[in-house]
Amino acid sequence: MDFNLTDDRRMLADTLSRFIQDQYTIESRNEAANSAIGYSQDLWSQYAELGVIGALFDEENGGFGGKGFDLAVVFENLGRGLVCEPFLDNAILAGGTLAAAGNDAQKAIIEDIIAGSKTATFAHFEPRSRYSLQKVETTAVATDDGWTLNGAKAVVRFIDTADYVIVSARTSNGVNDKDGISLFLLDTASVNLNVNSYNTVAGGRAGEVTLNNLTVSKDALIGEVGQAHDVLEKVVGAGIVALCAEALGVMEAAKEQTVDYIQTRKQFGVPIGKFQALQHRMADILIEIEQVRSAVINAAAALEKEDRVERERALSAAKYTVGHVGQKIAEETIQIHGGIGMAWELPLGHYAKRLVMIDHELGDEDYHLGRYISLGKTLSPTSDQ
Amino acid sequence: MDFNLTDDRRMLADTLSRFIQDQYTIESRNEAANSAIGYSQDLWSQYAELGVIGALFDEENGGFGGKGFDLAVVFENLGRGLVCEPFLDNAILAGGTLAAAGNDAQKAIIEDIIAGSKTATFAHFEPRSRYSLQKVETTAVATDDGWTLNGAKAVVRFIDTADYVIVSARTSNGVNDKDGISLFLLDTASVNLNVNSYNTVAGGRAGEVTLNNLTVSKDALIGEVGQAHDVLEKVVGAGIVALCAEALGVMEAAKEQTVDYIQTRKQFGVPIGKFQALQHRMADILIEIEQVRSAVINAAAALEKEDRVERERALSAAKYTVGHVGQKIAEETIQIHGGIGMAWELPLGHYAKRLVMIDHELGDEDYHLGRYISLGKTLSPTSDQ
Amino acid sequence: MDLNFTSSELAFRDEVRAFLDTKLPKRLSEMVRNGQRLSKADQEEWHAILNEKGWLANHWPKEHGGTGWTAVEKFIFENECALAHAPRVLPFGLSMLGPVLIKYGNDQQKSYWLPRILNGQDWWCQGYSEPGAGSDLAALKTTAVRDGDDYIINGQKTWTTQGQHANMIFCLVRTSKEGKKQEGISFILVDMTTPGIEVRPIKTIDGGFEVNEVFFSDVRVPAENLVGEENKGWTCAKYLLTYERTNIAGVGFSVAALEKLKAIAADQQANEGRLIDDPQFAARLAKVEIELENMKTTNLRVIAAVAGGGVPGAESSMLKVKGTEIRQEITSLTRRAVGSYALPYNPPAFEEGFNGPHIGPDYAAPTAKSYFNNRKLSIFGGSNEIQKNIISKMILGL
Amino acid sequence: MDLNFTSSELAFRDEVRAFLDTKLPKRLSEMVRNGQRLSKADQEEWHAILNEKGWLANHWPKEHGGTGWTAVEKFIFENECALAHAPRVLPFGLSMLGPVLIKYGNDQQKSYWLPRILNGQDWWCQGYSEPGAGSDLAALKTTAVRDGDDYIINGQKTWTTQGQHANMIFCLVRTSKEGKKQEGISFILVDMTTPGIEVRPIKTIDGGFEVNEVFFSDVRVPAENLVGEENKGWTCAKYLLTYERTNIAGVGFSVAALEKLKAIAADQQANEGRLIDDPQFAARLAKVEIELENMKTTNLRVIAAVAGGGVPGAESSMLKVKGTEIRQEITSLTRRAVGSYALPYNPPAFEEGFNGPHIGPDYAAPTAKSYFNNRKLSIFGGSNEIQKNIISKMILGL
Repeated sequence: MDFNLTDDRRMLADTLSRFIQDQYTIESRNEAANSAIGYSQDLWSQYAELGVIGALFDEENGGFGGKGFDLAVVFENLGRGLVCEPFLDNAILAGGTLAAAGNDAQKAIIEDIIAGSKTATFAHFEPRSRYSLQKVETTAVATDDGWTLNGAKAVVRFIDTADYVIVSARTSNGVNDKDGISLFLLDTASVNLNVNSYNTVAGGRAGEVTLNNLTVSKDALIGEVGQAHDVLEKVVGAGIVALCAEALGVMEAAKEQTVDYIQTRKQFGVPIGKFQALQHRMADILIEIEQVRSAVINAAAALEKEDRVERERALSAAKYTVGHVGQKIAEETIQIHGGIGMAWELPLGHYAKRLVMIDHELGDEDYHLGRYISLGKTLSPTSDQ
Repeated sequence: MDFNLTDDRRMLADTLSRFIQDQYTIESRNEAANSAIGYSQDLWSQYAELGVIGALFDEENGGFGGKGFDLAVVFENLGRGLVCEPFLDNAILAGGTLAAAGNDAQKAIIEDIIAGSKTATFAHFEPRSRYSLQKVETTAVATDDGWTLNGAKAVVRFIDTADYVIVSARTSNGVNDKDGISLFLLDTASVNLNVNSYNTVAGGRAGEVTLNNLTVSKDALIGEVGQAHDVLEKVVGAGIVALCAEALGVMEAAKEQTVDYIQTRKQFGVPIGKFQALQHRMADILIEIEQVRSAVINAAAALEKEDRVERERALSAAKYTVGHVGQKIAEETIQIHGGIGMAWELPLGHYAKRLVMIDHELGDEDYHLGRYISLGKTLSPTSDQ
Repeated sequence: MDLNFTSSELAFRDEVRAFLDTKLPKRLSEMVRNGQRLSKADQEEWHAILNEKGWLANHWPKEHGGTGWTAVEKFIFENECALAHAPRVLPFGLSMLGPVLIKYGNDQQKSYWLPRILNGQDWWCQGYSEPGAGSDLAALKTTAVRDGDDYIINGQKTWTTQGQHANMIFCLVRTSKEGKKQEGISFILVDMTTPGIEVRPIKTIDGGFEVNEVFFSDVRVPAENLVGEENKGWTCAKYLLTYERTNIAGVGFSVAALEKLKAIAADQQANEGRLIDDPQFAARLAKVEIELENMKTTNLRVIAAVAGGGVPGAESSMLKVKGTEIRQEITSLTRRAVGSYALPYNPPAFEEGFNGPHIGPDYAAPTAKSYFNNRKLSIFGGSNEIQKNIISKMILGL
Repeated sequence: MDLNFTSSELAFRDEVRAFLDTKLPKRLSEMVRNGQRLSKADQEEWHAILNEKGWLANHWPKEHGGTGWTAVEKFIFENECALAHAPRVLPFGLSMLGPVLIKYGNDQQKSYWLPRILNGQDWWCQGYSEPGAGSDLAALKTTAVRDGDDYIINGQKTWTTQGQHANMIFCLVRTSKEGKKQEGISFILVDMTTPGIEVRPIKTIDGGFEVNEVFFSDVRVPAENLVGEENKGWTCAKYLLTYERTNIAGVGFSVAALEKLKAIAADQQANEGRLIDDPQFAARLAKVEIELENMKTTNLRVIAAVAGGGVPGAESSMLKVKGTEIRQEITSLTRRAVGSYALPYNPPAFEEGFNGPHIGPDYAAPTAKSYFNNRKLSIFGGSNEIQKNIISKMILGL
């Protein structure tokens, strides 16, 4: 049992932490996050140069990490800095899909992703699928030359600037079946996507994608026909570790900002941090964050496990914990700040917004609590530690 | 809209409140509550003389009350005094059943109940029925002379001293059907009940009743064969109003005891009531109790309503609220007291125990939340106030 | 004990409903229902409609142009307005300054300012909080120094809601530094067009502009604008803050918002069937609905106590805390209900007459904005922590 | 980052398991599992078995007869004992007094008292809290006045757990009233058979007798029983209170209790199907299970930090608060799970060898008693409020 990071990871964390601290002010972050493309392409190149993107892929795919704890280290730091650049959808979800199921030609794109020269995104969820992995209404019908896609994809992150988009579609079975889902790699420059794009509440850009008799070639298929569900579960699992670690970093920062504030803000002649009711609420926040940290560690450790139930339960437990605690901390840190916590000018509110919005990505606390319960039904009532 | 009690009810409340204050010390209450019969027969006679039992029945049945608000007024005061005498099972549930469905001969017993000369009890719930009204495994089979009963009844309150017991049994249909339940009135002196009796956690006596080929005469039947469900719902509804009002009284008393304690108890040189963390927790308790009071008012007002969904939703809402808030207040008032809150010698712990145990009678908070949701499914999504 | 309205109260409710039915412009109620931003003109339009009916100043006695309504009638009116998605009546002139002028103003002040509130000539805002004086209001530092027939005001106010639209502001200012901090405060009326006043909008986390900072540099105000005695302004301030607020629990808003939430949850699909039937979501919904059912009665009880001659005082703190918790929980569930469609941020959809394509379902657009904006409910108007201090001291005696 | 135990740690765990498998009497583990009351003899029996193996004093260094285990080994041992339903090792002599004597006792005290703790000759209890000194321990008033070679003790201690079985008590007493209240306190060992000592049991709300009041009237104690310097007892007291407590979170107890709860919920019938499948109950169960999974890792992280040379200090406050919340929630759900069978109060079922008829299912009897008894977890051993004060000051710097 060893809770220390490896030297490599510690060095990466230190480098990344320093870089973020140097590069971002809340103003420059907000400007990039709310810009027409939703992030800073300049910073993105720098992240690539620093090797941060490479840390999210394993050696086989040209990276030097890719394990649960690599993701956790990077994303916790991204969260602390409220970084809005497209790490999750581009590297973890789209890149992860290529790494997991792509053929050699498709995997070649990973190199460009790691280098920062190309970005990809992940168009799986749909207007009526909520957080379900298997509910896919978009269809792909085989033609002589390839496939014809019809359907709609919801809230596809950074679609405006993506060079590639990975689209899931049903090639057989019913709307809610695990079987029969396939994945396709589209080059956004060469297909005519119908996109209605917009900024998002906590920064970053996204769009609604409509596929209207869109034809793609045979070689767009990723992996085996109809067998995408397990790939989706795998990359979304990695996405959950990433998001949970990001949330942990956001919470840490929000806590520190709040502690700083109540140490200096005076009411009735004393710093409000001297009021016991606030002290106890801050102590609760600290305790909850430590539980979140443990949940992230559990999820990161579980990510490479073979046993599906054990792995997916740890992932759902973490996402549930993050959703549940995240809302509490967002609300409490604003409330403890009082009026100033509502001001756009302060970093705090933006951290709070990100924390709440993380619960709307890859399944919220209710979804993952339900999933944790369902997965548990396959276990005997007795569990070993 | 008038939230004042009628003069009659106010007078009753004042009389009852004074009587309880004069008669009970925590020691005498505990002695009676934990005695071999679980209450004081002497006090019971005095309650009868005061007319408190009569207030729980309407004029048609020889009483002078019987409405939701009559029950609420009486039981709130009983709760404040942590009264352990058999008001609920004897008067509200058993007496209420006779009033609702008994024939003239059976109703004649109500006079004795009001006079305090006889007591009855209510044997409906079963070892495997949990809180369900309709799950009845006990059977009654018609014979030439009457009925033969087989089955088991769980936690029948004050069965040791009851002169009568009302037993529900299935005369047709499946174990979980609303139809096919019948009620029987048994004279405990003339039937050979198999009873394993015991004291209960928050005072009062109860017992497990086994019916083993017990034969009863034809005239034991209460109401129509197989039509008991609505009667049960009606009397249990009244029981819910009574229990909720009792809980309100218990909460009020526990709150007052806690306020008194923290005003005098000093730590670090000041009364602990000066610590803001405790102040805010006490303010939360006060707010929750006011919500409980409103829930009790809503339930009492709903009790006589014709519209089943509206009535039963108000009842389930109140029992849910009482269960939810009750546990919180029991735990918080003990915690705020600290070590002394754990001492048998203080009244507080006994109030806390009663509060928690009320959630185990007539359906707990989960049961009633589920019931509230189910009942709501029959409504359109738009509700008027 | 009778929970039903009396027949005359019911008749009044019907009258209010009929009025809202015919006089509340559909354009405005649709904007409110859709969570869209109301302009100054929109709000003035609604004020004028109410004033024409004589129902604008429902907290004032009849002799000053108010309705003279009972607490129950006020509650019914405000509740029905919320249910009908009427715009909010701005409280600054009507519920805050008006009662203070009526109680503490001199005849000239009453006869000049009150009619102007009713007819919309003045748009008032509130100059109470300062950067260093929030919960601890009496710590305020803005000074007013007597100079001949004028006061010279210097300092800064903050969290001034709708101040960007206002031409008048009522302020608490420090006129003396002697004695306890409450003792040197005065209550004064200031024309915002006076030289030396600068209004800077504060952008809030939801991206909106509702509150402002107001800076005073040597602002010259006629001494006749002082309300009540010099250095006795704290009395006015307290009166204003504890002034009977029948609608502080916002029950009507919650009922309207809960209805909308249920409609959304019935439309959204969960894993198996509708979201409204999902066990976890249904439990959340039922819990807040039960809280609201209880709160309706709690609110009516407090009102009945007022109607019976009692003074709500600390009881309104109870309504504030629980009422805002309920409102916030409903906005939180509404955000939760729309799933990933809480993420898009589409400001045009917040504006009247938005015709562009909706992102996801049409009800999704304001959900996140409304959730974050409504965090203010437990902060402004005396934070819930301050309310708990009041409950602890005034009711519990701690 | 590696969450798995090392191979030597795993080997150790297997050794502990094998030991428990063969040496823990079934009679005792059944009593623990069924929530029955252990007598003094039962507890002494288990102590003797552990002492024979050399595993009784797992907080002591080897030279004094302890195990010399690492923090991880201690955790593994305590966790495995809880999972196997072993009786609790009483902490008063072993985890509290022992470390204080080892650090502050003189050679004679060490060589005399430590072996007696191990071989069971002494049963210690703790004389810390007083009626007026609970959370504010330093306010204690019990006095010890020097009289020749003795001290004369007068005063009262309370909440003395298992004091009715003890022959020895270690006390904090006031030997000086000068200076700060912490400064005049001394740490002294008292033979409970000394004339002038009276032990009165305190009945707790669950009907049990675990705690006591201890009265001192002119109790004469040899001055050689003073540990450390006169008036420096606060140092010993603090050392004892913050002494590394690897098992303060009670994870092993929670795991064992959660397993039992799941078995009960699988046996109980809800409205539709098993209770364990009821949506509301399943959600409650899953929430506490997830908290516990998180807490396992939180606990191990703190232990790893200790093993790496860190001192837990305030971190153990975190474990205490969350650990007791989890334990209490599990007992609460267990009570909830049995429905109306939480009501019967049947003391014979709490005693060993109970053969009478069970009331309802056999697991129901101790559920309510255990729920109420375990309210103590968040009160005793430094209330959770005190722990939050510590977190706030020591970690957050407030």
